Amino acid sequence: MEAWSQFVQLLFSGLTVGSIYALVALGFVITYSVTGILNLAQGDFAMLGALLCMTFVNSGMPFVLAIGLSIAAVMAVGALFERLAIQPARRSSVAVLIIITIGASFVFRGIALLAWGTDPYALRPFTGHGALEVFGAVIQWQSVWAIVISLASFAALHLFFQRTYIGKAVAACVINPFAARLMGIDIRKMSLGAVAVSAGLGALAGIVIAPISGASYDMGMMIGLKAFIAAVVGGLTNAPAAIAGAFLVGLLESFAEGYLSSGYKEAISFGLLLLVLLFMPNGLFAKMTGKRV
Amino acid sequence: MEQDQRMADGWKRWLLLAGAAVWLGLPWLVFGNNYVLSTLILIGLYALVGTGMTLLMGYAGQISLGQAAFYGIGAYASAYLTAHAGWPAWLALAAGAVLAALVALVVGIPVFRLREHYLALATLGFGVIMFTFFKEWKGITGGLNGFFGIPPIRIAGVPLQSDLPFYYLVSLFVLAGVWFARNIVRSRVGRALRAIHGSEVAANSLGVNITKYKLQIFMLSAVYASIAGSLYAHYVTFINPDLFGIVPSIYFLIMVVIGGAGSVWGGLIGAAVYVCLGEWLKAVVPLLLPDAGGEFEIVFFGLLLVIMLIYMPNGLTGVALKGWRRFWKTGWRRQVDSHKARSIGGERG
Amino acid sequence: MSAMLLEVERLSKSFGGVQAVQDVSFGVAKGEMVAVIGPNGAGKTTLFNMISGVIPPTGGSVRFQGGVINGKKPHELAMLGMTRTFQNLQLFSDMTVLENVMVGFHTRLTGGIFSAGFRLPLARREEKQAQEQAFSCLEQIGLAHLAWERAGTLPYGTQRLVEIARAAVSRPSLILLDEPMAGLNPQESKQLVDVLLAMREQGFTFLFVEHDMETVMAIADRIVVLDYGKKIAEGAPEEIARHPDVIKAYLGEEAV
Amino acid sequence: MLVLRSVHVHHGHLHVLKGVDLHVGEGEIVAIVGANGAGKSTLLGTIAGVYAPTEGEILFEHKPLPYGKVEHIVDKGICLVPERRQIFDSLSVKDHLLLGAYRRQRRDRQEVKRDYERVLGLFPKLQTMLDRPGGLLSGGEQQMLAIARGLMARPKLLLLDEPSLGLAPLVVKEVMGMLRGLCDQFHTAMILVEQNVRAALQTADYAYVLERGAIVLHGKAAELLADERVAEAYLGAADRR
Amino acid sequence: MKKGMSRLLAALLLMFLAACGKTATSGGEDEVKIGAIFSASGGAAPLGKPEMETVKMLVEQWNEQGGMDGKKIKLIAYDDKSDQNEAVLSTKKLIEQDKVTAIIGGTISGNSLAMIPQIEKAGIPYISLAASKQIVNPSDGSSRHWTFKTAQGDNIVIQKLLGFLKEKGWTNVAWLNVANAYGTSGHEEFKHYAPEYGVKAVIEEEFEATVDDAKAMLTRVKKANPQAIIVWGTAQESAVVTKNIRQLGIESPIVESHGIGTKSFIDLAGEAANGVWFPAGRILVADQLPDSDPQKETLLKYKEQFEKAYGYAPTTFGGHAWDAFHLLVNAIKEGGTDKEKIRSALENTKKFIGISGVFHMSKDDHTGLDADSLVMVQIQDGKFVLAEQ
Repeated sequence: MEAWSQFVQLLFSGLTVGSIYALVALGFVITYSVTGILNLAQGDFAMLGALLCMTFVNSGMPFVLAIGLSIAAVMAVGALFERLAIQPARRSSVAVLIIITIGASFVFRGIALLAWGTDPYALRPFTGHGALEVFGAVIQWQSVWAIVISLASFAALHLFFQRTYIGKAVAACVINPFAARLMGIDIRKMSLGAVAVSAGLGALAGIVIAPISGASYDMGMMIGLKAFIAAVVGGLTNAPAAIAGAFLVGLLESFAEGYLSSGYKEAISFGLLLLVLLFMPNGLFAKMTGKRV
Repeated sequence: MEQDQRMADGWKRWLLLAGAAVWLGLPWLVFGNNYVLSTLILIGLYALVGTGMTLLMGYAGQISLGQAAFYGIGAYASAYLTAHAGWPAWLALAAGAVLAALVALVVGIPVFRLREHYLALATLGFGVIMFTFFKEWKGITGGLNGFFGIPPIRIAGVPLQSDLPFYYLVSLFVLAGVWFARNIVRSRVGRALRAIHGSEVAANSLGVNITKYKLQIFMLSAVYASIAGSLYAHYVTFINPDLFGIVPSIYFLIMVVIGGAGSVWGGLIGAAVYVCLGEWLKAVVPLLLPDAGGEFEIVFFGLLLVIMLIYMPNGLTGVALKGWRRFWKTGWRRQVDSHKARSIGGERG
Repeated sequence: MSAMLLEVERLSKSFGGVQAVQDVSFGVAKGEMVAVIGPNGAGKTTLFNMISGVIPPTGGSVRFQGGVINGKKPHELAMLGMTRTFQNLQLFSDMTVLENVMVGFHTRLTGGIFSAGFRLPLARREEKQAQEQAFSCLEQIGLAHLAWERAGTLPYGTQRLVEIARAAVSRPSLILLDEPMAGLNPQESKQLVDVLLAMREQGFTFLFVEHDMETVMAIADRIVVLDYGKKIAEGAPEEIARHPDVIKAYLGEEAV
Repeated sequence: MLVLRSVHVHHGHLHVLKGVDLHVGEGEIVAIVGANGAGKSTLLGTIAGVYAPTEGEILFEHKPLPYGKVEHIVDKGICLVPERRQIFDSLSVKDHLLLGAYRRQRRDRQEVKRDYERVLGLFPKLQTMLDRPGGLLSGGEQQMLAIARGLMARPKLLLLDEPSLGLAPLVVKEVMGMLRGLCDQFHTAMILVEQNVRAALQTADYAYVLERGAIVLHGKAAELLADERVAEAYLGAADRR
Repeated sequence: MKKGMSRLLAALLLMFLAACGKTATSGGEDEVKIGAIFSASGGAAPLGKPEMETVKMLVEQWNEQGGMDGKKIKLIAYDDKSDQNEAVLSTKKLIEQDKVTAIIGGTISGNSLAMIPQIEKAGIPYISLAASKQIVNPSDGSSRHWTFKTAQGDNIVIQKLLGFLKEKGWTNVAWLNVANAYGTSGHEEFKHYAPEYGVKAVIEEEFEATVDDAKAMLTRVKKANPQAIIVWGTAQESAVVTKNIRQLGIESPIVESHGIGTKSFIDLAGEAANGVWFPAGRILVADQLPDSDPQKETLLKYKEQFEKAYGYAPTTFGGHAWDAFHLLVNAIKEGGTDKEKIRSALENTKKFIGISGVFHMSKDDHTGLDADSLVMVQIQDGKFVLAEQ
């Protein structure tokens, strides 16, 4: 019984963390699919979202409004970033593009330092501090929120791509940018939209995780890197697979931590990254779905 | 032919000599100022890593986001072998280099099947895994508490404990490293590498074994990094894993990209600009904003980086090279060329 | 057949069920100049890529100088004496013309990373040898005056010549040319034709793919025609020009 | 309707089009034929705004075309059906058609709907496979889809790049046979770039022969069909040298 | 455009060179130069920032009050951004270029350890603010002639904590530490001293500084059923772990490290913070101290001044800087600007009442603090409450 409850506990821990990775990974995939750029500043959007939301809430704004406003603000930042840093350098080499996003990440982190300092901040959970008990395992409501929100975001995006006209236009851009251009679809606008939406997803991830782990100016890097692994494990252009990858990474970390030791947690997830890259460079789920976005 | 060749190379040789003179003479300009010296030493160590990386990135066209791991291998090999196993520093340095090359070989064989973003990610993963080893393998690395009490390096039994001799030692290594890299670039191997960068299929069809050369250069760049790491360990005498994580790897990459991977000097110039930029921001930012702390420097640094890369994607040496070429073309070089052409023809005819 | 330098036997390639090349056989004798022609999508490039080791065939074999070379990598083929040029110019554009040609001499040199790095006598000797060979090769083609220009800055036609010099400098026994005339203006293509003819005089053997029928007719000893992945004709230029299947393949069937 | 006056195009160092003059009248089908590498696709790409001319001018309905943005050219009523069809593998046939009308989707939804019905009426085969992903269609079906998608933009001028490429002879006949009907029904002028010379010349009203980036011959399609010089352009008759 | 760029570039390069080669400006006779290196930004900024601010405030006060013997103090402070290389470079800059009389700083142990070889070589009085005992008692026996420190070493904190556990009778405990230098150093001291106090770890675990959810690890802790749980980390990660412990329904008492003594821990951990014990410097509970406490007056004064200047409560780290500054100033008063004299004055400091405790330096003890310099604090209703005496 106790083993069972430990298992359930680890499962939920993994799912919670996985859902955060999933939101950020989704952003990676969208940006990469549409622009071909791996945005290493993706994790910093989560940081900006969390800290902005915290500030808005503390200034007395209603919670829902604060969330919406901070997501909108981060989307604006993302759009600005796309116009000022990514567009002008689109034709550069991979190394240069990677470093540009790293440079942007420095800027975001530096600005956050100026605005909020180094102290970690707390954000209140969406719905109280209570917890849920399942098979003897304890699950915070915020964890449930995290999982629900990430799945809901995915569902929303999926619907967006499958059911809406504009979503299909984006999909067309991803599949065949040349043909999409010939149809009069403005790729630059799509790229702007993609980065902005990715930024919004990142912000949402940050807002969801902040009540669990707190928010500080340097939280972006690790979230970003882990989400990165998730995206690669899933296959960089495949959104459902990236989400599966995110949950896989989350669960793997959680079980490794629960049953083995936590010292090698990082090595385990990056080891997974290497294995996937070497043996299945298109991602673990490339064959299973075979479909992009 | 010989004569003209000499004429053309003579200029460059003078330039080189002048550069070397400045480099060796610098400490006398700042005599006694160990701060400037140690800045220069640090530049030199970074430059060594960077030179290896320019070969890898600029000439073999491969990206590495895990180079600090090799830097760390050198540092820890030197630290452990000298402090705990009692080896002489030079032997430890060589052992570290061999170890780094071996690791590069083992990692390189699978990893170099990947390209671009995927390669970058794989090397990043390698870097993180090595960092975990440095952190967790406490028996050898001392874990997160760090490794201290590393003995100084000795030349003919005399320990190098002050900055001036160390500066000369490092600068010798840098010069040798750049010389070695330059020689490679101007050889069959270097041409093959540049050919790979230009077009893999074409290079391959002309008999260049791409995998072999990529691996060799990756190993060589690992050796460069490892030697720099060894020297660093003996210089500061205290190391901890944070120096060899992914953040330093990213900094190395930044240096090389700033300097421009298209020239073997890119590593040195990138390191110099990177370090000076940091020191300069430290001096300038407080003048502009008296109350600003280090965070302003980070913002400025990030902005500069982005702007620089947008406008100079080939780095500083790329810009310099462009200017140099223009000068080269319009100036006396053309005359030399026609001379040269005639004389080679003459020799044959 | 064993006198042939290159023998292609029932070579096939399919990509996911689509037969790009099907049972193609022909040979190239030493000193010969053989052209492969065919309408767009006929499988010429696939055939070429299989011979030059870029992609593995799904059936059949390629023999070069008597030995089977299926599955060999391009660099191994180069070592055996087979080099090629590319349809969309694969010049190393940041290197000088001379350096480009010197890369072509790669197979004739042995120096490795250490002899190069330490500038050992071997490396210096080889460097000099490579430079002289490359230069004399450029001279023969009439490009010596451009030796120190960056390859990427030259006119297209000149780049093509450089590419051929690069492929020829190691004196390989067979050179594959992938659409050598593509994108050249009349003078340039005439210059190139002259160069190729002169090289044939010197004993070079060529296999080439070409669309410019004028050139093909003018310089090929023998022509192999592909259509829909199959060989539909082979013979001397005059025969090919009158071959009904060839005319049909090029101008299309009577429509509607 | 469309006039090109000594248009030059460079790809880097490559001088692809060397002063092309061309004229397309209202409701006309103009064929451009020529060997591979003659610059046909570049010519179409230039008209569609993918490439910018380095010299010369292009007038569409007496006004110069705006360069730099393909979508503006689509707005003017020119649509390119690209070589090799360029189908979106995972999108359904229906989505393809709707995306074809991307630029006017928001403006006149009703009309798009009408056009959708009309286009499907023309391609009954597509009607039966509306939900199938484009990647699963056969070559001929994909070509029809590509043309149908192009028509959805309601172009005044449709540019067709090698619609017969990679299709079996029977299918080529089918596709070519259709073009004339489309031209009449939609009042659309067409430029048809083809390698399959006979098929093209039998379909078109007027034709240009492009050789190495320049027009070497032009005239009524039917006349060119009989002209020996056309065959020469392809087979480079040996006696000409 | 291109030309503009290259000109801009040239200008920038010139400025770099100028900045790099900037030569020393010699100070006047009427001032004493003190060098300082803090990690005011980067990972250790929560520690380093109050240190920097404390010293800046003290220097200002000191100079307003006329300095010492008419000499003003000139503070030259650098931010090492929590980076070891920066710390080493700044040390050299202070010694060689700024030619300071003494140096305080080195917020974290790693940076201090990297600075020490330069300092010992140059022979300059140095007071570190970091905790590792290696700073003053290196295990490799290298020289620490010039090096002092003002933070209680982890050995002292651990002894305080173990004493507390023994007193409470919680001898079977779970040990959890953050996976960084701070955590592992605490862990080593714990392993070293625990047997002495009869305390046994039934389970020992590490967690990442970036931990989001430690429940996975805590399920194992729960199984081990300890009498008390020790969480050794700094505010953010400890808060996550603390919350998770309570969320899992583990009711064992939680004892943590002195690293959580900030308001943000209480904010982050919320309800779960209540009841947590930890050893801390007296500054945290200054106003609750009995009047008989010799430090009380000093503490309250510092607290008031700091809060007035910066608007937030001083931390123990700021306190280390306060101590270092005053120890140094006292030594300079006594020894003038002669470095060896300052050093020996430092070494002979007795009964100095500081923020971190009452210092008794000696040749063998360059810290001068013992376990009595700490008190146990409990968090109750979101407040720090003095738990003993």
